[in-house]
Amino acid sequence: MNTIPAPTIEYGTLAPLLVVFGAAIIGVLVEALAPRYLRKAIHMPLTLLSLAGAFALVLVQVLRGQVSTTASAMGALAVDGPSLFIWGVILVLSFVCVLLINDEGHFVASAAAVPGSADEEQAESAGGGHTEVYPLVLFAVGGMLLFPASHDLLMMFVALEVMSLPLYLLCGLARRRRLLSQEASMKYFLLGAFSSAFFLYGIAMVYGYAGTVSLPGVNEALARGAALDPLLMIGLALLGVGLMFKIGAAPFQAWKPDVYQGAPTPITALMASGTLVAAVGAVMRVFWVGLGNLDWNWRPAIWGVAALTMIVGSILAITQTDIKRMLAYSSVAHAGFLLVGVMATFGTAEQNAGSLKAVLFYLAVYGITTVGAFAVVTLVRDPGGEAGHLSRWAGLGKRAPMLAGVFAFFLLAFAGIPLTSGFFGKYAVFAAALESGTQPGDSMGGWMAALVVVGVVASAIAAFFYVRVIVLMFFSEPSAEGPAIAVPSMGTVAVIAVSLLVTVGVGLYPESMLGVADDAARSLFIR
Amino acid sequence: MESHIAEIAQHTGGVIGLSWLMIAFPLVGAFVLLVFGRFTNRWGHLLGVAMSLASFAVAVLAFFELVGFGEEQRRRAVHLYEFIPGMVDMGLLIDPLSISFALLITGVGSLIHIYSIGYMSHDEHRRRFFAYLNLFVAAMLLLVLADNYVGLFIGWEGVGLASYLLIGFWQFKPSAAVAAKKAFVVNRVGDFGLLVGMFLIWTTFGTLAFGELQPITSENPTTLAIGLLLLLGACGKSAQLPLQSWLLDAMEGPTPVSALIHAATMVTAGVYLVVRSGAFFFPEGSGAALAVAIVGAATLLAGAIIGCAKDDIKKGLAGSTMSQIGYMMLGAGLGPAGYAFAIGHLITHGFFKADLFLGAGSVMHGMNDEVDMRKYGGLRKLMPITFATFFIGYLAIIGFPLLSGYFTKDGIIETAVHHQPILGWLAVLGAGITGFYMSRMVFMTFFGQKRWADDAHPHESPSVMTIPLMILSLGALGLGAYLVLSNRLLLFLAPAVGRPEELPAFHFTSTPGLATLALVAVGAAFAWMRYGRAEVPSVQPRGSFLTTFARRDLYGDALNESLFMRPGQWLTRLAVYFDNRGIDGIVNGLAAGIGGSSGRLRRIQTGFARTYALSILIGAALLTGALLLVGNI
Amino acid sequence: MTTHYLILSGLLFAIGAMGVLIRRNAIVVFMCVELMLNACNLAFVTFSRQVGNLEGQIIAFFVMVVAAAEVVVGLAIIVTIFRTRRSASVDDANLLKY
Amino acid sequence: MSPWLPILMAVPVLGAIVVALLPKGSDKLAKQVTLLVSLAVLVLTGVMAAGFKPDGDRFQFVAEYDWIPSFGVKFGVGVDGVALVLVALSVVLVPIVVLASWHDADGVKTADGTLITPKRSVKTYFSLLLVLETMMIGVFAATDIFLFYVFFEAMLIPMYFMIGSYGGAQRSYAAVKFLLYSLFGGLLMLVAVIGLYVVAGSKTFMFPELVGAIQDPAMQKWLFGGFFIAFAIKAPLWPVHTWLPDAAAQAPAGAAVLLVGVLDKVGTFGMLRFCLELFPDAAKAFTVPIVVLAVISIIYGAIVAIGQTDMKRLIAYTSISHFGFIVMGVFAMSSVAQSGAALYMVNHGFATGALFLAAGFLIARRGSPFIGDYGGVQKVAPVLAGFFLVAGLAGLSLPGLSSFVSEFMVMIGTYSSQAHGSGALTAAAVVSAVAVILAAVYILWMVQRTLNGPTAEPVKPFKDVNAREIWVLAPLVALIIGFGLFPKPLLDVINPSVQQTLTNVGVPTSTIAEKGTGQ
Repeated sequence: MNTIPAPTIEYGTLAPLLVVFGAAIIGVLVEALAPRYLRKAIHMPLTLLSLAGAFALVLVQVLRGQVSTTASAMGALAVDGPSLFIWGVILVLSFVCVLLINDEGHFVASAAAVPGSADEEQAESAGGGHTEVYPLVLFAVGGMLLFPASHDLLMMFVALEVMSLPLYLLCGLARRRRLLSQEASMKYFLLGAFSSAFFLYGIAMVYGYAGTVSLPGVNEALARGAALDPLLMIGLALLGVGLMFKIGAAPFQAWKPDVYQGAPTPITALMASGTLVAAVGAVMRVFWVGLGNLDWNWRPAIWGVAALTMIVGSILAITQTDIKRMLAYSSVAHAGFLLVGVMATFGTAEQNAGSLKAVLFYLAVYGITTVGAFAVVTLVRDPGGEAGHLSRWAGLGKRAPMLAGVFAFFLLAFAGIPLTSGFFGKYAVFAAALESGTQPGDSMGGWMAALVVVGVVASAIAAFFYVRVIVLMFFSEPSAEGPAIAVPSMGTVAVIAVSLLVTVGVGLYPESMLGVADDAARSLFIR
Repeated sequence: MESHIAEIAQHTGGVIGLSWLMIAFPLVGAFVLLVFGRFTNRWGHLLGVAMSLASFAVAVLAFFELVGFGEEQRRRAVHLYEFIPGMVDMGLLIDPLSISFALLITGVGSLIHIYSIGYMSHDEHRRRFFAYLNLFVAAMLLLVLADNYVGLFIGWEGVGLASYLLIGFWQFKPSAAVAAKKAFVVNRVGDFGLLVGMFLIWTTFGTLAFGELQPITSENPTTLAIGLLLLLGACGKSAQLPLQSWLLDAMEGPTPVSALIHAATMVTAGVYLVVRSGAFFFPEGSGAALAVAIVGAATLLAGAIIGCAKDDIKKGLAGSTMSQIGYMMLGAGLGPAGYAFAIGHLITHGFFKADLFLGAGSVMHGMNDEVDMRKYGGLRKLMPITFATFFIGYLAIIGFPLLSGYFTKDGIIETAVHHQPILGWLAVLGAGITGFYMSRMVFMTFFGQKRWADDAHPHESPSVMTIPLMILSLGALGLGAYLVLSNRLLLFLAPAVGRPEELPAFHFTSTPGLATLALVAVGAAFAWMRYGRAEVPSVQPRGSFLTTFARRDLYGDALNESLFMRPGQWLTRLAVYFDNRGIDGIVNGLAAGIGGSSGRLRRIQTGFARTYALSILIGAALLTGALLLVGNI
Repeated sequence: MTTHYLILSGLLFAIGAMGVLIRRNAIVVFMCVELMLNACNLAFVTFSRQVGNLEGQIIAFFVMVVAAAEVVVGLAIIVTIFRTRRSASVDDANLLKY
Repeated sequence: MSPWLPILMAVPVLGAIVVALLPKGSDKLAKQVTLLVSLAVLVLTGVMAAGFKPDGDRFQFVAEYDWIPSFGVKFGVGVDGVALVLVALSVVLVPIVVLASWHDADGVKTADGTLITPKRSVKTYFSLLLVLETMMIGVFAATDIFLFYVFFEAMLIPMYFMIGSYGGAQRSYAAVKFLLYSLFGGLLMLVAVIGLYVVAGSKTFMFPELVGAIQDPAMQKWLFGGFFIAFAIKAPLWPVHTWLPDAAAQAPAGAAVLLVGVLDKVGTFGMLRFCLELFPDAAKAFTVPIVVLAVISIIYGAIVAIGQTDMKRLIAYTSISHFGFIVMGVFAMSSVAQSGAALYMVNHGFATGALFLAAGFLIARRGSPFIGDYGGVQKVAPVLAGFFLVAGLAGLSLPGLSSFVSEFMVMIGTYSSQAHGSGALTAAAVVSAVAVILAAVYILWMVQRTLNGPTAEPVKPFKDVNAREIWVLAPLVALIIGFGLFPKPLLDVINPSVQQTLTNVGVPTSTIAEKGTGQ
């Protein structure tokens, strides 16, 4: 009679996760039990508190120096330095996104109601909006936390779904332009499900090769296995498809513009920041931890993906006419830049920590700038909702100089102009990539330099469309009846202010953020 | 020891030590007049004259101090300051050559300043005129006094600037503006030569100071190249072929300007340059010297021919100036033997040509600024002083015996016949032509019937104008004899430019001299027949092919236009087109290309979810393929 | 012989993928995705047998649960969009493009 | 550690913050504060420069603070002679530009009252100007290459806004072109900067420590390329020059002065300091092709300038020609030419500054940059015409004016350079000397058509210069004439650092005058 050994769960280490998920479940209960008029009043503090609490718990772990060096939860999760850093970033990003979400008017009162029908009017008049947004966001955030911390592929798949499913729904909840929102939701869902099937099949292949889905286990199997099994290669490719889809790398980027454009802007902000951070974290973990011994095989392929992503993202963004769509393509391009960092692996742990630091830093600064940019987008409104079309932004610099100035600053940060945080992010990954290319005996040397040059060219092209928006805002005469500038709520003001402060502050003195990223990266991923 | 050039001695005290004041006085004058502008309107011209006279006074004192030194001590260097550290020290070289020029410049310059008080009295911008004149004097003095090529060049361009400003003084006339620009640009062609010449001097000898260059006796390719480049510079400034075309147009400037700059001083700068560099780059009998002589001979003929056909009195005189400077260049191309005559002619020419120009100005002053000689005639009675002084100048320039021009020009001709017979005889021919065109000018202006318009009231000029004329005509009378007889000038200049192996003696009855006189007489007689005795038509007759040739300045402008200006304009247009469409076209095309590909690529994003799924599938296939491929390598 | 199962699994996966590409009806497309997931399950179970541990089988159960959750979310989305557009064709939803 | 340079950099940026925070409607105060701040910086720089010892250490007033230890980046500043004169150039030009731009943002009216540019934010303009000043000082003073790069790129932004917001009709096209061109070059340089750091492996960006760090010739060439392309775009060198005429023509005159007078100098300064000293072998290997490009720039810029119809474009093309001279001097590998090039950077700033500003005053009166719209200005505004003429003469390098000395030194130094045999460089110098003729053509052709001739009808109501405009132009003209006659103070400062550069490049420099070999 075999007894099943009781699993050991490191509650202290996993506390941030538990807090978020717990709050999410409480949120569901609130939806079920609390009266409609009370729900928001309960949800908002609950959500914010849980996120803040989780962040505090992350901080406690870091400050106490208790970063675990072994896998937790029976080898299912790895709450190592990078994970904690990513968690911290995601929690901050989602906290500010929740502040945006909290703003009135972004979400439909009743998603089920047909637009323009009596049902909708009734739901509108009942007020309150869709309060299930909050628990959905918490679930998604929980998934985001789980995703990069997964220590085995199964966990990763589950995390992927936990992260994605609420987002599919959230995308469809925009109050204005319902058709677009629903379409975004459906496309995201179908394509997400499609790609996660690939991911899953990839897991199956890898499992078939290695006999395990634990990442270190896979890596060990790779070290042992002499022959390069086609099974493994296919599995690897399919795993890659799932991950690349999530970060929106070309040629898997197609969903991004549509979804970013259609989704309610606070959710777009969450996806563009939190999801990207989580997904890149997961990519790093899979490729560095799980496939570290195979880097000679995957680096050329990722080289192509990274180059293609940067170029496609930059070029396609040029002719966009919708601000959110443009930012979506910008996000594609940035995914490419991040992949350049992902490729910067070395032989030694110390050097790897340098590359890891670069990517982590990039994620943090890019995420916060992105949220700020989308927060500005929420404020520029037409009667029918946000003024998405770029022509409506013409002359904004005269109408609302502060707002336009802040947005211009975010755009410059995206473009990587020095004295903004974005510059140091870009610098960090390019430097890491070049450094990894000059290792003795590294035949990727020239290739890495070439990739960086491609990245630089893409940056120059990308600068064009960022600059184009600035031209529109500042150098064009305002149209006769321009968009209204919504009076921002305290929350939105706070979001923009925080983003701006971080973008400026890190731009002037990146050392503090770099130091944190460095500490996080130094412990490296648990293997 | 072929060249006998004295060593340069450093000098700190005395008037020579203060010789920078010569430059400073007029410079201060120009500065005050320009900067304080309208405030100086009432007394500006007086300041200008005073500064010029002060400069003259310094020059005279410096001259006497210099003469006080022994012959071998007569090259005094005054160090001013370090200009380009390690390369050029700015300093002045006071030697017989430069002091001669300084005396001429400040002396004649002062007279012309005084004359201008009267001539420009009705011009509202008289103060500015004097500022420019002062600026010119300062620059010209720097040109001749500087002890190195860079200082010379600064003065060189400074006089170019003053010339530009003064030719274009009546800039509201488009013709004046064009003439000013043309003068400057053509001069710049010469400057190109001078500049490259300096590069070569520096590269070869490591110095640009006159005092550090060594006289040479034989030529090598480098010095030949330097010589030819300097000659190009000299041609520009001295209006020698092929860069002569600007001088005739330069007559757009007020007449005192023509007298001072385009006759007496600035245009002789080329001669100065050649003589100053003579020992270093134009040794006697060298190719470079021969080139100088050839250019001089060619120009003296060309200028004379042009002078024959001009009805504009100033242009006629301008042609004559070209021609006379041709003589000087010819002299300067003959080595130390010719230098003294060249400089002598330069000095006497300074007097008589200034006299002639100012006389012409006096005529114009009385004739409502009419310049067409066909509208003159019979003025000798109405303007007796002008006539008398002009006539002395006339006699001097045609080489009437015993007047200034006789001695100096004859010296050049004789030396030329001796050294370069062909060129020498061409110079004789030129003298004959001079006799013709100058006589023509005198007859058309002062003799014959009056042909002027009814509204003209010819009258004698005020004494502020006539007194300078009288002084100048005195110079035209006797200076030549003083300088040439007993080789006074030659011996004076010797420490600076060297002396010929045997001193020339002046023969009153040499063959070339007599031939010259004969030809001049023929020319003058011919002119009398055509313009003195015969009626002068007041409208220009068509004239023969040759006349047209001369009237068109020997087609020099036409040549320049078809060789340089039109191709230049085409080149410019082509370059602008290339820049806008070619280079910028590529840049904009690249941008448009990226934009266009973006516009096309975004069509791939069809909006159909199934297409997106297909792209994922294709991506998956590609990724798999890539990995399998890499795995198998 | 596990290879046969794997081939079957591959075929199922391919059929599912092709279905996603070919079919217009959102429900059918979604069913095809489910088919792909089940193909994965088959592969997991087969590999589990092949490599001799139970992980694959356990994973299959997880996948089923996830698939069920996906169904809930998916159907909700599809139903909403059907209510608005009166069409369940994925091709009709193409306002967002270029 | 000397606090001078950090203070110099801090004062303008603090001033910019003050100006930006002034309450609404205090435009006049904003201008006064800006002028005051820029004058204060000028005075401070003067005091600092007085303490510079030409024969002392190469870098003086050195200050080093840790900035980003993780990247090995320091906030390292210090000036050598060349940097010092360029800093001085910047701080001299800024107050002049402030005065010149006094009304540029107020909405410019022509003499007959038509509005050329509408009213725009005055405070923004002047705070941008002050921010730019900080960056200009920083870029020349940076001894840390990363810091240099940061300023090199960041400078684009205030200038971008100054062109784009305050410029002429085509301003946004010009601004974007300017930004993208420069950014592209800058990004290539970024790759090279990283490459330098990585390959040198010394974990520092400090310039003195990186001199001689790269030995591999092939690597030198790659990195040199990255730096050089960035600097060539900035300078700008043919064929990557086409952004300059657009930017300069569209920018308000003051911004154009800073753009052409200072910002572009960063390119030639960078070539002199970084391209040469960090990658001496590559620099020597590429000397001839680069000098060829420089000569093409000289002649081509001059020819295209002749054909321009727009004054500001014309001036821009003349600058392209002049930058050709500077680049030629930098790469001629002789100390005379290099000193000349460094001196040229300063002189060109004054000369072109004066020309742009005088042209700007003309344009502000007439409302048109087209030469054909003028005529006879001399008659109605003689003083302005005089300034314009002097500035133009400085532009054609008239001896006695400052640009002549530098142009002469560049040409003669190139001609006599012993590098590469002498053939190629000698020929280059001779060909470039043709530009003295072309320069006369383009300047005087413009002068003739604008100042001379009968006064055009729209020109008649022109007023002559007012006191403000005199205060703008007179100092520049004084500097042009002063340094034209007495360039020694600048050269004394420049020469030692040029010697140092050439020593690092490995060119023998016995004396400034490579005395001729004699014949």
